[in-house]
Amino acid sequence: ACTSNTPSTENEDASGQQAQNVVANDEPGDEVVIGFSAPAADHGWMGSITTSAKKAAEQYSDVDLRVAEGTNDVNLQISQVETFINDGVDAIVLLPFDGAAMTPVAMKAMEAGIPVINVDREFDDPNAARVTVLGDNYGMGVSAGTYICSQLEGQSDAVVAEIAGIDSLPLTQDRSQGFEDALKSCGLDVDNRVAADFTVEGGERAASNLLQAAPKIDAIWNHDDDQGVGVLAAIQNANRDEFFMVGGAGSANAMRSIKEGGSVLQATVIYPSTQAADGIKLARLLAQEKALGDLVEVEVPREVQLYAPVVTKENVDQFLPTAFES
Amino acid sequence: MSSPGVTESQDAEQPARAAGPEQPHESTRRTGGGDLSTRALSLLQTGVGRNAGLVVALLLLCVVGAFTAGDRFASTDNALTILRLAATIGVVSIGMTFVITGGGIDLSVGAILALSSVWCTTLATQVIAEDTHWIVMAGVALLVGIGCGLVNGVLISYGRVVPFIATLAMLASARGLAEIISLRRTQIVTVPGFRDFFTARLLGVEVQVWLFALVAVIGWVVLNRTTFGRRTIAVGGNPEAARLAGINVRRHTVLLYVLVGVCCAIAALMLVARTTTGSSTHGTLYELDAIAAVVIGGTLLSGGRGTIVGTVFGVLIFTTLTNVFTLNNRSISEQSLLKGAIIVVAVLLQQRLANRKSSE
Amino acid sequence: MSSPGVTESQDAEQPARAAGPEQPHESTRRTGGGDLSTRALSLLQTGVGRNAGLVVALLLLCVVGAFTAGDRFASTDNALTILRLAATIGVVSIGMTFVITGGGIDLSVGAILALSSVWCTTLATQVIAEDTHWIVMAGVALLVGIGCGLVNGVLISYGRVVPFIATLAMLASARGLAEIISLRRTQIVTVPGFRDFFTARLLGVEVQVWLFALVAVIGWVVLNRTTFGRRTIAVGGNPEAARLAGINVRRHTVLLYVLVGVCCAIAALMLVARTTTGSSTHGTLYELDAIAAVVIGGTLLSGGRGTIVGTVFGVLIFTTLTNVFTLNNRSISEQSLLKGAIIVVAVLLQQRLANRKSSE
Amino acid sequence: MHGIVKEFPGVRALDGVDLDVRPGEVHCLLGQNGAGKSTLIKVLSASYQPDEGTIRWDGEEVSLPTPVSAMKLGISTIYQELDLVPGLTVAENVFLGHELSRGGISQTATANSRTRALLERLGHPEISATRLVETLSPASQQIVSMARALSHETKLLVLDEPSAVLDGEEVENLFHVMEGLTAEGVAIVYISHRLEEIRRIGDRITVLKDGATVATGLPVSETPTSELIRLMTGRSIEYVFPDRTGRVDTSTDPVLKVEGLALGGTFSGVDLEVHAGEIVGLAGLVGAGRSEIVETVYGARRATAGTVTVDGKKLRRGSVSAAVAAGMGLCPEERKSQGLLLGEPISNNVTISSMGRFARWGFLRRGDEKSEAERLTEQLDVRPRGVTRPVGKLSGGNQQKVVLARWLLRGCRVLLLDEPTRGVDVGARSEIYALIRSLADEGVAVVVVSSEVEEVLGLADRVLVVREGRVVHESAATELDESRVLDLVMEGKVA
Ligand SMILES: Nc1ncnc2c1ncn2[C@@H]1O[C@H](COP(=O)(O)OP(=O)(O)OP(=O)(O)O)[C@@H](O)[C@H]1O
Ligand SMILES: Nc1ncnc2c1ncn2[C@@H]1O[C@H](COP(=O)(O)OP(=O)(O)OP(=O)(O)O)[C@@H](O)[C@H]1O
Ligand SMILES: [Mg+2]
Ligand SMILES: [Mg+2]
Repeated sequence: ACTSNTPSTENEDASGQQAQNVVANDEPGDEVVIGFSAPAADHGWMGSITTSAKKAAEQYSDVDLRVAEGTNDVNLQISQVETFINDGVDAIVLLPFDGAAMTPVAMKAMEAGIPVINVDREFDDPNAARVTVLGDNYGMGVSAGTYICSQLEGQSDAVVAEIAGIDSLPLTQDRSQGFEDALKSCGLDVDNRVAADFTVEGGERAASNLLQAAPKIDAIWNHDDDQGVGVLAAIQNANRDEFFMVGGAGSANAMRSIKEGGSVLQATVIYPSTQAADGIKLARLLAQEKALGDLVEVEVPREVQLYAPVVTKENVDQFLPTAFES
Repeated sequence: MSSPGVTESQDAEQPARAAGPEQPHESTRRTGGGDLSTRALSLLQTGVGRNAGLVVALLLLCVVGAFTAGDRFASTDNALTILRLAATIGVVSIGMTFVITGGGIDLSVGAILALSSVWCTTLATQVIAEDTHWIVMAGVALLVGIGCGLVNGVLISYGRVVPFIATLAMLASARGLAEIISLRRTQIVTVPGFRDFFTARLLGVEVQVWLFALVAVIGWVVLNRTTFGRRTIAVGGNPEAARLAGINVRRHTVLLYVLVGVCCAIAALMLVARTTTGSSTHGTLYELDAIAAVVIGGTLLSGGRGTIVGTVFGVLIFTTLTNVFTLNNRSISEQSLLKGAIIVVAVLLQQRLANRKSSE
Repeated sequence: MSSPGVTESQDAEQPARAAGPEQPHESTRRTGGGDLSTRALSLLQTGVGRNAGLVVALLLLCVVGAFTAGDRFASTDNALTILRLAATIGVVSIGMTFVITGGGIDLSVGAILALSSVWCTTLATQVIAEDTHWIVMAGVALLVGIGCGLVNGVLISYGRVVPFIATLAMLASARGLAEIISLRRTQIVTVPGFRDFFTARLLGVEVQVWLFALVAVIGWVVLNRTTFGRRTIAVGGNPEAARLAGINVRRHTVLLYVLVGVCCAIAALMLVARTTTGSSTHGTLYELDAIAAVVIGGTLLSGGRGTIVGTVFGVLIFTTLTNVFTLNNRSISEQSLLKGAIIVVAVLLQQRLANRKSSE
Repeated sequence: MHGIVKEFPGVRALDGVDLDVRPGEVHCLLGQNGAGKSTLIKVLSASYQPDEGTIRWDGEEVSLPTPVSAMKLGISTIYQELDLVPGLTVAENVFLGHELSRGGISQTATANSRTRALLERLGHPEISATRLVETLSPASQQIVSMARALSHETKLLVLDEPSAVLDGEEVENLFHVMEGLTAEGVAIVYISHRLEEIRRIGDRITVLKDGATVATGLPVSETPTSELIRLMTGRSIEYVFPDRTGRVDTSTDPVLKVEGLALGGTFSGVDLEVHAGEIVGLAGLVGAGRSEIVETVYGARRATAGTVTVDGKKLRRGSVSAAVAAGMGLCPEERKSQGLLLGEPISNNVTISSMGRFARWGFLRRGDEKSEAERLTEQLDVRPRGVTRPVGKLSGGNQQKVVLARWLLRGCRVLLLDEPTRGVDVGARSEIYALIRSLADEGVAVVVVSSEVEEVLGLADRVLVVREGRVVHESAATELDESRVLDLVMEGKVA
C-alpha cells in the first residue's frame, strides 16, 4: 500500500539527490534576499511549489527567503510584491495567480532594479520579468493527448473524457486546448468534460458525476494527480475499470501507483512542481551576478521552459525521486 | 388566517430581511394541530405543504434531468451517486440547521471538517487504529469536532463574540492547524475496515447514505420532539424570554456549537472514507453551501424557526442540480449562471406555494 | 455605570448573537451629546471612545510590525502599500456597511466587482473608449454595478427573497456571466489614460487611495448626517416601525443595494487600473473579507447600527495584519492560525474597552 | 424586600424601595411611568440583580442569582413586555423551561391537554394549544403568559400591567382567576395604571415615586383616589376629560372620508367621516378588528375594497407613504414593535417622520432637530429628561409619549390613535387627553381606538361601535352611556 505518511525517508532521498549535483555556482556568495509569492496552497501541487522553493533556499547559506502568504486575490498579491519592493529585496520569484494582472507590479519591480523571476504563469509583457521559468501547460495537454492517441490507435469511436482543474484559470484553458489539438490529430475528441477544483474532494465529486454521465469510457485524462486521488476513489466506488486513465502534474502517489500497476492509472504527465525551486536558484545567480554553470552564456537566459514528459510504468523509476508528495 | 389578503397586505411594503419574519411559515404549526387520530396524516400533509415549493422544484429538476439525460439520470446508480454526494454536505447542513435555528451561524464547518479529517488520518492515529480498531479514528475525529465546537461556543456564549466573527476566526485557525498537521499533504487511509465500513452496502445502499438518513431523522426528532429542540427554538426566537423562563441560554448555545462540531466530524469520516484521504483542503466552501441549503429549506437566518425536512430538500436540490448539469455536459460558467436563476425561482416558488397553502 | 456588576449580571446568561443587541454600543450616542461649543471635541472623543478597542488593536499591530520589521514596516512607502491594498476592499466595505446597517447583507460584492471589471474591459468597450475617452469604461462599470444592485434590491424588496439567498444567487450568476463574457481569459487594458488616472499621485499619494478616502468621508457624512443615513438606520433597526413612520422601506432597500453595487463598480475600476486587467477571478471571497471588516468595526449584523469609522479600522487592521505577516516571513499555515487568534483578541479588546468607556 | 437599590447607566431606577407582601392578598403597586415598578419586580424575579438591599422569603433572607432560583421559591412573573417565543406553539410556550418530557422526548399530548386545562381555567378555551404564538393577538398572548405563570407551583404571582391589552370583559375574567388564587393563599403583586381596577381587586397598595417608596401597605378601602394620585404625582390632579369646547362644524367637507372599506375576511363595509376638529372614537371588544380598520385607513394594510379620502384627495391603496404625505399619522397599538426604533435616541424617534423639515438637500441640521425634540418631550413631560437616551430604555408610558411627540411635530391633518393611553399613568393620561383635545381644536381630525369604554365616551365627540368586523352603531358620544356601549359591544356574544 502506498501512503504519504512515510514521507520522511523518501523525501530525504529526494533532497539528498538534489544536494548531490553540487556545482561551482553553489559556493556561497554575497547574502541574497529573495522575495517569494505564490497563489494559495489550496492543492498539493501548489503546496509543493512553496515547499520545494523553501527547500531550495535552505540549501544555500547565503539565501534569505521571504515567503508571502499564498493568495488567490491579485490585489493582495500585488501588495505583497510592493512590500518586497519597499523592502529592497535583491530578487523576486513570482508565481502569479494571474500573469496578466501581476504585470504592472512586476514591471514596477524591474524598474526599481529588482530582477523578477516569473514562474509558471506568464506575464503579458516580456519586459516585466528578467527570467521566465515556464511549465508547459499546452505541452502537457499535447503529451496527454498524444499518449491517449497512441493507446487507442485505430479506435476512432473511442470515448475520451477529461477532468479539468479550476476552469476559470488560464492554465486550465491551455491544457485543455493542447489536449484537444493532440486528440484531433488522431481523429478523436473529448466526449465528456467536467471541471473540479484541484482538491481530492472536488475530484471525487466531479468524477462521480462524470462516471454517471458516460456509461462507457475508453480513456480519461485528469489534469491533476492531487485531485486524482479523489478521482480514483470515485472510480473504485463506481466499480469501473473498462478504461485507462492518464494523470497530470506527476505526484509521487500517482507514480507509485503506476509502478505497482493494477490500477486504471497508466501514466501521468509531469508538470514540474520544482519550477519555483529553479526560480530561486536562478534568482540567487542573478543577484550574485553569476551565470548558469552548464551554459557558455555569461548571463542567465531569459526563458527556461520545462518539459512535460509522460511517465509510464517503463520510465517511472527515473522520475519518482523528484516527484512531489501531495 | 382566514383570508389570503391579510398576510399579503400586511407586509405590503416590507422587503424580506435577515431579521424579519418570513411568510411561508407563519401557519405551519397551526395546521399541524388537530386530533390525535389524524395526527400522522396531518403530519405528512404539513411536511409536504410547508415544503411544497421545494418538492416542486426538486421534481422539476428531476423531470428536466430525465428528459435531457434519459436513463443516465433516471437510474438507481445515478440516484445513489446523488445521495452519496449529498450525504457529506447533508450531515453538515443538519448541524447548521440547529445553530441557525438557535440564532447563531457557523462559518467554520468546512475548516472543522478538514481538521477532523486530517487529525484522524495522521500516521500516529492510523498506527494505533491498525493495532486496535478503526473506531479509534472515528473517536479522534469526534474529539476534534467537539473541541472546535466547544471553543466556538464558549467564545460566543461567554466571550460574547458575535458568532459570525468567532467562527470566521475558527475557520482561519482550524484550516491553518490542519495544514500544519498534515504538512499540506494528502494523507491516505491504510487502516483496513475503515473504508469498508462506510462504503459497505446495506440493502443496496451505502452505509454513508444510511448515516445521512439516520442523522436527518435524529435531527428531526431532536428539533421537533424534544426539550432540546424546543429550547433551541426559544433561544433563537427570543433569547430574553428563554432566559426568563429559566433556560440556561449560554450553556445551550455552547451545546449547539458542539452539536455542529459533531456533525462536521461525522461528515469528515464519511469524506475520508469516500476519498480514502484526509486533507486540509477537504470541505472548502462548505460553510456557504450548508448555509444556502439550510436557508433555501426555509430555516430563518435570524433564528427561532428551523426545518430539517426543508434542509434535506435544500441539499438534494443543490446536488441534483450539479448532477443534471454534468450529465448534460454544460460548462461550469453556464452552470453557475443558471444556478443563480434556479435558486431564485425555487425560493419564489416555495414562497408562493407556501402562501397558498397557509391561506387555505 | 457606577458598578460594573450591573451590565454583567443583566446579560449574565445572554450569549452574543447575530440578532441580539450588542453591549459596546449601547451608550455611544449618549456621550455624543453636549454643548454646541464643545461639539467638535466630543465628536472626536466619541469616535475614539467607541472605537477604542480597534485603535488599540491597530496600534498594537503597528508596534509589533515596527519591532519585528523595523524601518521596513515603519516607512511611508510601506504605509502607502497598506493603503493601496486597503483601498479596493475598503470601498466595497463602505458599501457593505450601508447594506448591513439597513438590515440586509450582500454576498455578491466580489462577483459584481468581477463582472464590472470584465464588462468594462471587453474589446468592444475598449475600442469605444479608445475612440472617445476612458470615462466610457467607468460608465460601463457603473452601469453594471447599478444593474446588479437593482436586481438584488428588487428581488429582496419586491420579491421578498431573503437577502442571503438573493445575493448568493447573484454571486453565482454574476461570476458565471463574467466567465462567459471573458471566455475565462484575462482581459488586458490598452486604453491610455485609464491606468494613468488611477495610479497618478496627488501630494505623493495615489488617486485610488484618495478615492477610498473620499468614499469613506462621503459614506460617513451620508450615514451620520443625512436623511438617507437616518432612514437606513431606521429600516435596519425596525422595518415595521420605519414603514409606519412613513418611510418607503421597499424603495430604500433597493437604493441600498444599488449603492453597494456602485461601490463595487468603483472598486472594480480601481482593481482594473491596479492590475491593468479585467478578469472573472477578480474579487474572489471579497464578500467574506468585507463582511468581516464591517462586523469587526462594530456594525451590527442584525442591522440598525453602523459605523463607517469602525469599518475603515476593520479594513486597516486586516490589511496591516497581512503586511506584517509578509514582512515577517511566517509560514502560510501559521499565518492563518494566528489570524484567527488575532481576530478574536481584537474583538474582545474592542468589547472590553468600549464597555469601560461607556461606563465612565 | 427592603432597601432595594438598582442603578442603570445614568439612572438610579430604584433608590431604596421597600415592599412586603402577605399570603393571599392582592398587593397593588402604583406609580407614575418610570417610577421603577417594572424594575422592582424584575429584581424580585431575579431578572436583575439589585445593587443593594435584601429580599426575605418566609422570613428568611434569600439571594436570587438566576430566574430559576426565583421560580423554585414559587415566584411566577408576567412581564410588562410580552415574553413569549413567537415560533413555538401555545403549549410549548407555557411549558418553556420546565418542559414535560420523558428521557428528553417531549410529551406533547400531555402538555397540550394540560395547557387546554389552564386556558379553560382562564376562561379562554378558544385558544388552541397547538397554535403558533405569533399568530395570536396581543390579548391572547397575554392570556398565554398567564397560563404559563399558572403552570408553575406558584406562591407569589407578579403581574405587570396585564390589563393593558385587555378589554373590560377580559379584565373581569382575569379578576375571577385572581380571586380564585388568593383564596388558595397565593399572594399577588398587581401593577396597573387603572385606579378603578385597583379599587375593584386590591387589598393593599404600595406607591413608588422616582424610584423610592412613598407609601406602603395602604389599605385600599381606606385610601381615597385623590390621595393616591397625590402620592404618585406629588400634586393633585382632577382625573377628568377635557371639555368639548366648540361645536364641530359638520357642514364643511370632512377631512377624512372612508367609504366601503374592507379587508379580506377581517372587516368590511366601514364608512367613516371625520371633520376638522372632531374626535371620533372606535369602541369594541379586543379582536373586533378596530386596529385593522385604522391600519387599513393608514395604508399599512392593503384594503380589498373601498376608498380613503383626505381633504378630497383619494389615497393610493396600501401605501403608508401616500397617507403620510397627505397628512395622516398613526400611533400604532404596539409601540415597541411597530412604533419605535428602540436602539435609537429619543430625538431621532421624534423626528423620523418630519426629517424633511430639518434637512437641506438631504443634510440634517441636527441642532434644530435636537432642540425641537427637546421642546416636544418637555411639553409632553417625558422622563427622564434628555433626548439622546435610547428610547428602549424608557419606561412603557414614556415611550408612548415619544410616539405622540412624533406626530405632534409633524403637524397632521388626520391623527389615528390606537390605544393611546395604554400603559400611561394617570397624570400623563389627563395630559394626553388635553393634548388630543387641543389638537382637535386646532383643526385636526382625530380617530381614537380604545378598549376603555369610559375613555371613548369621555374623549370622543362621536362614537362608532365595532363588532366582529362591522360598524354596528354610530352616534354622538353624549347620547351614549357606558352600559349602552357594553350592550352594543357584546350583543352578538350574549345572544
Ligand atoms: N435597561 C435599562 N437601562 C437603563 N435604564 C432603564 C432600564 N430599564 C429601565 N430603566 C429606567 O429606569 C426607570 C424605571 O423604569 P421602569 O420600567 O421600572 O418604570 P415603570 O414604573 O415600570 O414605568 P411604566 O409604568 O411606564 O411601565 C426609568 O427611568 C427607565 O428609563
Ligand atoms: N397576526 C395575526 N394573525 C392572525 N390573526 C390575527 C393577527 N392579529 C390579529 N388577528 C385577528 O384579527 C382580529 C382583530 O384583531 P385585533 O386584536 O387587532 O382587534 P382590535 O379590535 O384592534 O383589538 P384590540 O386593539 O383591542 O387589541 C382578531 O380576530 C384577531 O384574532
Ligand atoms: Mg413598567
Ligand atoms: Mg387592536
